[in-house]
Amino acid sequence: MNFDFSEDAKAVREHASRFLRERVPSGAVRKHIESGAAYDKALWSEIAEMGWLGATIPEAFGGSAMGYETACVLAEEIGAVVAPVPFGPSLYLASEALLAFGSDAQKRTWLPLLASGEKIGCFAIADGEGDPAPENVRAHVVGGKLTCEKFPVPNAEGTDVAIVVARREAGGVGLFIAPLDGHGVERVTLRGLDVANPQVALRLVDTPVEPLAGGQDWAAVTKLLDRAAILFAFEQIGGARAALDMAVTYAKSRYAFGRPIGSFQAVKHKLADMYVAIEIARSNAYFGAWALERDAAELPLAAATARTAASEAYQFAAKENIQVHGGMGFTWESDCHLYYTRAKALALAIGSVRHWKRALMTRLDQRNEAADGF
Amino acid sequence: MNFDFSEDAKAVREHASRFLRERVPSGAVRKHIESGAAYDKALWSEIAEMGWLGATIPEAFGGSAMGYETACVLAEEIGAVVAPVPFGPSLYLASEALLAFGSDAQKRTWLPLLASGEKIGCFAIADGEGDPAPENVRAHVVGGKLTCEKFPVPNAEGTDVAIVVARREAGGVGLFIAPLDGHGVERVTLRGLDVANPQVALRLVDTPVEPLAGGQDWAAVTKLLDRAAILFAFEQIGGARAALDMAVTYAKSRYAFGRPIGSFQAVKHKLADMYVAIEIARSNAYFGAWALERDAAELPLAAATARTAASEAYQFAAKENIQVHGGMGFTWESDCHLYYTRAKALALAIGSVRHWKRALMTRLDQRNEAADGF
Amino acid sequence: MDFEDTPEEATFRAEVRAFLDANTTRKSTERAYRKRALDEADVARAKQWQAQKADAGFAAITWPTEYGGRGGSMIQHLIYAQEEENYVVPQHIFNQSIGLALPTIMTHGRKDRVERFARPALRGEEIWCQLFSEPAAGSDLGGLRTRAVRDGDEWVINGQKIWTSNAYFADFGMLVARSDANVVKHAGLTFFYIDMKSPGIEIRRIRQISGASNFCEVFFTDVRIPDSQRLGAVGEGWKVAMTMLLNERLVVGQAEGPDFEDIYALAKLVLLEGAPAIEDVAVRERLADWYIQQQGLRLTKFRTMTALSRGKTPGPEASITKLVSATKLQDIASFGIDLLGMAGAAMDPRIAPMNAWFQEALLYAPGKRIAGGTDEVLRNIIAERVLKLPGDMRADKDLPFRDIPTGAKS
Amino acid sequence: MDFEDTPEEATFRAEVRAFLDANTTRKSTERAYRKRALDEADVARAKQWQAQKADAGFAAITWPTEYGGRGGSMIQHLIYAQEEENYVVPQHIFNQSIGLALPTIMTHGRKDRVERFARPALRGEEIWCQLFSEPAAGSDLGGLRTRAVRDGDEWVINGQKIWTSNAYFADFGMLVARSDANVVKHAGLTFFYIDMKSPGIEIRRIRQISGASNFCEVFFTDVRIPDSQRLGAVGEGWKVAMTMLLNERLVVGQAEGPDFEDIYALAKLVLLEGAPAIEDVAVRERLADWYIQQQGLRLTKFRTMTALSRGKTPGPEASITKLVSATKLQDIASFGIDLLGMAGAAMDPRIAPMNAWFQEALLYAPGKRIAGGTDEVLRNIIAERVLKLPGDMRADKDLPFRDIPTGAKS
Repeated sequence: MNFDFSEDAKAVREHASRFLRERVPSGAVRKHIESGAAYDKALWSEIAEMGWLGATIPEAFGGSAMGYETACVLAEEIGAVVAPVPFGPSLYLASEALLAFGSDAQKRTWLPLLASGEKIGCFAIADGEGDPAPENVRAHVVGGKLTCEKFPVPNAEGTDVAIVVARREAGGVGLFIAPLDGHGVERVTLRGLDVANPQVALRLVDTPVEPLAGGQDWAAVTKLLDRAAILFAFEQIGGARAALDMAVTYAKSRYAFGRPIGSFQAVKHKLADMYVAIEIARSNAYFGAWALERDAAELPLAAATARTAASEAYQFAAKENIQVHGGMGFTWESDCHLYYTRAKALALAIGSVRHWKRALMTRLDQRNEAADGF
Repeated sequence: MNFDFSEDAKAVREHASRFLRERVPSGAVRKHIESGAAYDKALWSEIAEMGWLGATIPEAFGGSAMGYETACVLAEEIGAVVAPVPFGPSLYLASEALLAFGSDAQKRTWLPLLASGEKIGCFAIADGEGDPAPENVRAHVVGGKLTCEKFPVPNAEGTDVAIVVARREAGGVGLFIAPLDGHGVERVTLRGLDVANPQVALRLVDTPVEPLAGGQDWAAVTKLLDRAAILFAFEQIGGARAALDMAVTYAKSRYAFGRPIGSFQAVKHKLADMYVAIEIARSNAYFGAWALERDAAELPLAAATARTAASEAYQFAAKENIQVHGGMGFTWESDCHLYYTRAKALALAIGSVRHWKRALMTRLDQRNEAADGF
Repeated sequence: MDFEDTPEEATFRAEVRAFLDANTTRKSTERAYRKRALDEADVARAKQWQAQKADAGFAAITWPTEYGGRGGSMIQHLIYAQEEENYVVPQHIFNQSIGLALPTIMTHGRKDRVERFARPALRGEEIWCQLFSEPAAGSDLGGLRTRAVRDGDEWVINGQKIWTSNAYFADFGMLVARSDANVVKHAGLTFFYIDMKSPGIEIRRIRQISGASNFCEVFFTDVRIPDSQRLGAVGEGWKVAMTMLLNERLVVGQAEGPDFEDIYALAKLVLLEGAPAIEDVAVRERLADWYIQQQGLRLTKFRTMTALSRGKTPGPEASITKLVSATKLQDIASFGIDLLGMAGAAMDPRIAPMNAWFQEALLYAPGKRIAGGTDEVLRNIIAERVLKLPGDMRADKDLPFRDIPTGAKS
Repeated sequence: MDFEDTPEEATFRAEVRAFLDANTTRKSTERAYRKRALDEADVARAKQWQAQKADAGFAAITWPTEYGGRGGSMIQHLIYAQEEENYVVPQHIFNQSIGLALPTIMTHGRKDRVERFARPALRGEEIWCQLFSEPAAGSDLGGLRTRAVRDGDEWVINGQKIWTSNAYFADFGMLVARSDANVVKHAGLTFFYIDMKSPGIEIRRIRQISGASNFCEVFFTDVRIPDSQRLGAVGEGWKVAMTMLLNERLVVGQAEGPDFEDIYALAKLVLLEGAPAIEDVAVRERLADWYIQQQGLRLTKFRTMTALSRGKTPGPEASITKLVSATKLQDIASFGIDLLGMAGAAMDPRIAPMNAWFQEALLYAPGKRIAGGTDEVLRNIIAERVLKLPGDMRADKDLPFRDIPTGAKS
């Protein structure tokens, strides 16, 4: 029984945690937002330098090949500081799509650039309202070109290449590479719930796109989302844990009626409930990490479970962190809101809790039917 | 604005409350259960004497014609002491069915007997698992006779007449009068979750039944259930309030760590939440009483709202009352369990929370469509 | 039971409607998703409308006639509010003046003070704000630290207040400050009114999560107040503040924002698995919960009105309303956003339905669970005042204020 | 990450399986909806199985070999439990003997006492019970009142204990009693072991909601215990009890009863609006919540096992498990009953699916949220021990026990 991260992964985590806490201290994200920049370019270079962006990428393609366990702990630490970089879109989605479905040429073209941070990826699936589902995809590739408006696309601002989900000429839905420095690309920034996480309407007019060789059906999209879901779960747990830490620290130092508010059961039990929700999510995420590392058959179910638990735990922790902070909690000057809005944005990013809960049940049905010998 | 009970109804409530608290003090229901009797016959005679059983019945049919508002407050007080009498089945369902759908002859035959308490009614709708729905009715009248097993039938033991929901020979579903002293009637007592509320499997073999003249379609069943739902809501609120009162009293007198447990926020806030749930349910029930008194067009929606809120509030209050009592709460020697099991039994009696929640939404759809001019 | 007015109430309601019909227009049936930040023009419009109401006798219904009120009842006040809700009127910014400040002056001030301030407040010519909360004194208001030091016929104020609505256009403020730190905390407070233009007052807007600024911080540096502006005796500020807060609790009501009708409308609009979301049973069950709560609160208000109509003092209903509606608001906002799936994170009004109302609500909902009494304070109130449960243990009991633990390293 | 045993663990597991295969049979895949009341035959079967385990070296894996244990690790203990769960074995009634009583005697008792009691306990020949809780001392165990008065070489015990499992067939009990009411509460306690057949002990079964009697009350009237049966010094009973309770917290686990698989099976069985309930999206969403919790707890246990496997002391996981699983049990039971609609209220096994398992669970679930640490106590433990939040204010702090308020009218 070894249901814990490897010593390597733990060492990376410790280093990452120390680095990020120093590099992105309280207030840094708010300052970044006020700067108006799409992402923190210096920070991006630094984490590229440390090999984080190539964590899942083999050395043959310029990656650091740290492995998925390590990618999971990095995601958690990135989440804990709400780091203002497009880590998820580029690593969990764009790189992952190329790794899973790219031709050798596509991998050789893009992965080294993504691993080095020279190019940044994003992922365009939504065509307006709706959760991931083939019938919700409206963008349609015609003659190798796309004319569409994909929105919202998280973090598309300042990124160089999009993996786009679109209808194929041959029918069905597939994954396509759309370089964003190409023809007919326009980005309209949309006001986002989470102002540190810019949303974009990506308008393409006759933009040439390239199909991801192995990713030309909905099953590929599902597989990609499942793998990303596990990494997102860790990012969410990182945020949830940080929100809980904030709340605990505040509850110990803030006094009312002559005593720390953390000595009142209403506060104390709320914090205990946050802790419990996070631990349940964390254990489920660990199982996801295990499945991801070995591409196990359990991955789809593990992903849906980890994703749902993490989305709910983060939203709960972020919301109640504000409540523990009282009046200060809903001011801009506190970090509370970063977690609150990020929790919601991440819970929607690759499909809502409803979507994943239902996926979870479908996968359980399948597992049970298989076990029953159907 | 007069959204409160009439002075008459309040006077009856005060009297009923005093009478029942004295007549059914703590422990009385447990003693009754241990006696093995189907219901408390002496208590039944006493409440008949006071006209309670004829509260909704016009004087012409031997009733006391106290009106529905009064019936509501009586239901609440009956609920508060978990009185061991088949008040609901006889008053809210059997009498109500006769009043709403009986021919003049049927009313003249049965209502005076029900009002005087000489005969007791019950209501047989379930054919095993399921909520009220025409497709769940399996009993089938053939040649004016019924051969079927209706189960579970609450309080059917010791009662004299059942209003039975069954399929009609002419198609559809209707309400039928089945005298239980007639041919081919067998009652099998079933172990009930709520031991003070005996459940019966009512086996009829070629038992002659009489259709309720005006109640020969599913709409009639729905109407009857809606009207009963409001009276049940008051009974449920009575129980919920009593469970809250028990919990509050205990929390004030029980000491731990040198202070009353009611001074701990975990207990205090739980009790506040119980109070809030009950007040929300109570206000919704008041609206039901208003609708019932004047047979308002709002009745179906008001009934579903009142019923759902009351079922949930009672279950919540009864469950957390045990928690507040700690170890003593789950012993037989405490009254806590009477409320706990009764809460569940009442929440199922005329259909589950799920059933009524969905009915609520259907009725809202209808109201909104009507308002939209469809 | 009935929902009808008494003959007197009906007459009054007709009068109200006549006034509103003559002076403004009925709202359309469409819900307005109004933004809530006030600019100068809003304030001017609000003042003008207030003057009109004053002329017609609706500005301060429960005030005595000698000060320009109607000498009317609470139920008349509610009837007016009920009716006005159906009309297009400027946002009301006089609750603190009419409902809190002037009643306090009437109770604790000299008659000439009332005569000086009543009419301008009534007509909206002077606006009042409330200077109670402090960064270190929120739920524990009695722990406030702003100092009032006597200097001859004057008091010198130093400290900081926070969460003051409307401070930047208010003319006067109601201030509680600590005049004695050597006695137990509630005994060392004194109540004043203060000219918001006094030298030494600095006002800063507080930026909230949503970007809006509905509240201010107010800083006091050697601000001087004549002793004649004291209300109540020295050291009796807590008592004065409490009578005022009791009134406030009655005023604080429903957390405004998307409610059942709105989430129902959204669910009709949005598709879920190929059909309108409103047809999804899981969505329906969740919506039913909110209908029950919303309807329960609405009907609870009718029970309150009935009590008022019979001359009774209303109970803790306002606490229930705020407690339930604030969480309901936050849940509905979150649920509505989730209905949009991946598009929910964009709150651009070009994309987000209903002018991004659900997203806006998600951002301000946390404040609703805190401002005007946190969820926790409201549960304490219900438990202690309604259910009569014993109070919590007090770490600050019997201690002189200066000795109460604050967590500050000494 | 892997779920595999280390080579040593694998060897041990194989040994365990060989033993179990040789001596009992694997459970069928069908879930057994076992009733839990024990009769004499159950006790006899349990004792026989325990002796078999003792012979094979599995009865007390973590005990030192000199007392008949295996000198094994916590992880071996868990591996054995994991494996045994898959086999048909009598209900285990020796947790208190093996896990609590004898370890306490090993720590605090003389060597000859350990030699006297270890082997009979190990083989199930003597059963131990725990005499801690009292009617007025549940969550506040330190408030216990059963008196122990010294009389020469003996102690005289008077009072009442409650919630004692297995008291009616136990041979010995672990008792904490108050030897001094004039000092602060935790300082006045002394710990003994006691022969349950001693004169003056009366045992009554407690009838629970479900009709079952898993617990007893134990009354003491002038019961005499020789001082040689004292464990730890006079006045140090709290310390002894705490080391024991710490072990108990690790033992108290998942609230047993219908879990995710069972509600899933029921939902496949039952129709809802004409189709299997499992096809209803509202049902599905609710079930997903429980799958997440169940799976989360299962995986959390793997994390604990990993820590143990590395020789670490387990943390507060057992608190999480009990807190989450007890409420989950109550909710699943209630939900399962609701799935049956109007038939849910009948718990006759002729009618209620799965032998009325859901109804049974509804009746015993409230006890699961209370016994072995209430929800509230567990939240306190998590908050104070894991998150290091400050303790609540103590009304009984520094007071001699006799002066602690009890609410009794004086």
